[in-house]
Amino acid sequence: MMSQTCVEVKSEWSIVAARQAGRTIAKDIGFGSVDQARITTAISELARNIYLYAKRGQICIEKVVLLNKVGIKVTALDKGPGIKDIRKVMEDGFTTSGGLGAGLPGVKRLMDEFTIDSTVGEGTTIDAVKWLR
Amino acid sequence: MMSQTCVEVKSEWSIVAARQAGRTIAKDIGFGSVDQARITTAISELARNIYLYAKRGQICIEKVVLLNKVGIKVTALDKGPGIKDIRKVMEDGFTTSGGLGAGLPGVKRLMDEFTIDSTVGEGTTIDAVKWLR
Amino acid sequence: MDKFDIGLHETYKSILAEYLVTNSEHSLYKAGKFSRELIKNNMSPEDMINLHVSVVQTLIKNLPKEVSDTNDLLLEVMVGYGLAYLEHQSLRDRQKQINSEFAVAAKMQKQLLPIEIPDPITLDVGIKAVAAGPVSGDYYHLQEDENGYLSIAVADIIGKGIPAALCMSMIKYGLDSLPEQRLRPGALLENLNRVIEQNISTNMFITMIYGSYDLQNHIFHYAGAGHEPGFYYQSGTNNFQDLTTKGLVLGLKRTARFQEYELKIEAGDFLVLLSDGVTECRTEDGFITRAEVTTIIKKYLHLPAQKIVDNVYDELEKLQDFQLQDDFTLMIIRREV
Amino acid sequence: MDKFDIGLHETYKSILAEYLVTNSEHSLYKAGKFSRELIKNNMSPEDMINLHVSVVQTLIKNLPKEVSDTNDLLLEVMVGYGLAYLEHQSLRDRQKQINSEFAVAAKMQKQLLPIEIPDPITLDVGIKAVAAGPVSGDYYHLQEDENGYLSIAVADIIGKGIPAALCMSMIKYGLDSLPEQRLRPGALLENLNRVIEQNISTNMFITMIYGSYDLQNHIFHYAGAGHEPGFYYQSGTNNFQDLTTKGLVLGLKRTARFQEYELKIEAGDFLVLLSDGVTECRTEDGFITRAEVTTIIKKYLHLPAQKIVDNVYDELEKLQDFQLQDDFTLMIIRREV
Ligand SMILES: [Mn+2]
Ligand SMILES: [Mn+2]
Ligand SMILES: [Mn+2]
Ligand SMILES: [Mn+2]
Repeated sequence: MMSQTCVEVKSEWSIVAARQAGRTIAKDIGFGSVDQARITTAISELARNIYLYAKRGQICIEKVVLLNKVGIKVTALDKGPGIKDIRKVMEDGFTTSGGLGAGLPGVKRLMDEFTIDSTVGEGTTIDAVKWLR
Repeated sequence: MMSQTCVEVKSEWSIVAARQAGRTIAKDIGFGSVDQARITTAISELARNIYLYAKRGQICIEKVVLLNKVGIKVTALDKGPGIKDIRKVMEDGFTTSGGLGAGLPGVKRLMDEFTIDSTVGEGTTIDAVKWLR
Repeated sequence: MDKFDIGLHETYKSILAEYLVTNSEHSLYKAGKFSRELIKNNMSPEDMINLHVSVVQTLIKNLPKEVSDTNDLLLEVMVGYGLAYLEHQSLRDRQKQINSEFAVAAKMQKQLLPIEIPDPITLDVGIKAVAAGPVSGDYYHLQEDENGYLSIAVADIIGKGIPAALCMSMIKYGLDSLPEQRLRPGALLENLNRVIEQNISTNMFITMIYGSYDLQNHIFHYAGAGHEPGFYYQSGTNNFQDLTTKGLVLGLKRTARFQEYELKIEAGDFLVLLSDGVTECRTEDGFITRAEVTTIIKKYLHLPAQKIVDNVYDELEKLQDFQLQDDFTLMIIRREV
Repeated sequence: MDKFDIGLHETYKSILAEYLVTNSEHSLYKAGKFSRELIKNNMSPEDMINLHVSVVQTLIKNLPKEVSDTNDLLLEVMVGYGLAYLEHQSLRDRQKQINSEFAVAAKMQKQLLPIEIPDPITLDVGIKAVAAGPVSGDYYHLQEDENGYLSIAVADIIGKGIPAALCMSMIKYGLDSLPEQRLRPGALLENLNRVIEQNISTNMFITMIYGSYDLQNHIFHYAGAGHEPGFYYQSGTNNFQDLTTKGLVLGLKRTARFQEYELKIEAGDFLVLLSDGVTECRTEDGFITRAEVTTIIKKYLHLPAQKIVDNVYDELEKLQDFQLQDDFTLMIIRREV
């Protein structure tokens, strides 16, 4: 029931695979089409970040149940260069204003919960959850 | 050819009449559907301003030709209370942030040219032009 | 189908149904009002698209499957706009926060300026100071002392905004901490220059005119630091004369020297001190010239000093289409008798 | 039909045509990338809707007239979103402008702080100061004089942002203009309080701890004005003791008095001075307590003072999810021998 689906990210093609996995699970959980599109966009950004900055990593997607709510959790893992100044990366408009796309602040906005753990030289782990309303 | 169509603004109904007149002339001049919608929205805002703040006034619409370009000119006239601090009214977001709608900064954005002349106690005249591209 | 407010769904459905029958401007007007309502409720554009799609599905029977497919793709595109829209809302909140900070800062700046304009019996003083942005980078000073001197200054920090505001408080504390040098305005600027040179970064400069008006003998002692020259108006000839000064801007060179001048003011004559925001205001047809400023002043010669500066401001504000390009400071000191 | 970039039209048409055939995630991915492209090119949402409508018309033969009608109405609604989008762009420009002003202001603030940390032979000094926002409302001071005293201060302006930054320069100029009162920190705070009370508005207050460390005898003379108490760490007992002080916040009452204290520092012991941004940092589970701060410090006792404060900051930053709620200033002064 609570099994995780993981997709190796190592090419642009695998971004699509991660999106597909996310959309399928989101639909199963019962998210509507707008939220499906939002979750997929968030996954796209996370996978793209891995592909661009860490070269390879993993996107894992699972259904989460907490008390009386149910949601989807997306985890992005990589052993890339890590993020030096997390405060700066998470600043509003830091990424979008450069036209680079939604970036991490965008993912945070698209989802309900967002945590990031990063060590320079060791890699980055990002967890993002969206609850079904 | 260069005749002006004027609509008395004195009720909510006359806002619709002003919009209709603007849309017809905009279409005649050759504006596409998006620009028609933008011009109509600008007229709507101007007429609404008159209706709300000056109670009555006039919206005039005409085709303008200048050298090798053609456009539409919207004039909003009233003998209302006038605007005390024009700098403040034209500030970005001064009106939209209150949720009151596009207001005058919105009209300025929707059109290409915008001039305002207002005397406290005497009334306000606004000219807005959009050129056909 | 996503859930959204049933009221919105019903409203949009009735507008759309009406429009399908009437194709009228009246329905489009309702659509415009509806749009305003949505934005007021912070409804994001992709939710709006979804609302539209769902209403279209209930209104049009046998909608071709292809049309629904195109809507799915449109939704995907609109999520990007939704993000921009969310960013817009948080920028707006941030902007509101900064605006309220600026409001407090502007109040603090006001406290650096004279609380009331001195009104010596023999003089008529008018001052108009308006910031181009939320905080000012112009500073002025007007203070009558117990020895019968009125000290007068206008300063302009090169640059605007927050850094200029930070600088401005330094000028005030700098002036406060310096001993009075009524008859030696050049020496005063030398000392102030040293304070500034020590405390601010190499790329912040200040222009200033500083003078001391001898209320007994009507002699104006002054010196300038790269500042926009003032004017001296002689009622006898009905002419303006430039108050040119020699001296570098403050903060540039620690050992700068400032030439001192003195000027006898006759009854009916007046001094005009200003910042370059008055003379360099940009209009559609280029820049205003100094001659244009004096021409405007001449139109109002018969009025009290405060009325003159107010009127000059009003005219120049309008010429600039109500968008000041630089902080504006204009001061008139007229000898009445 | 409105004109728009033919390239965009063709790109969108090919994505949509592909999607109609494949219904694939791959096409939706392309749509997402296309959306990013549009936003990069500042294409407004109503133009995007128009593009969609026009492509749908070329792709689907015999599109029902009703569907086109609904699109007209959608366009009307989207113009409202277009306005929000344009406002977003100008807010973003304004924000960029303000950010660059803040960057200059932050640099100016740095110049108010000690250029280098004093390093007396018998002491090991560490300082970590981080602003929560673009400019800081915390101030610190560290200065060794020729008489063998190290003067030390940490101040916190109540409030943040631009007004606090303006205040901060006043503390600096205030301290600069006061005569040194090495053994009378209370008197120094009294004088500073008067300067502040005169110059700032009634609703700006400053908390401060000021002390003078006698490098010869290792005695710390200090006084506080409503400031977060520091700590004294005794290596003998491995315990922290609060440096509580009596005294009102600065700027509240012109005649405020400040109690003076002295403390003998033994070899291996150290002083911790801080602002409430260190102890009042908010985490998911409530506020950090003072005991938690000393617990973290204890983990790093074996390290040099600078390493301790750096590590404490890193831990607390993480606990707060990288979002500082208040300016952070933490200083450790350890007697080595
Ligand atoms: Mn300036
Ligand atoms: Mn200027
Ligand atoms: Mn503070
Ligand atoms: Mn604080």
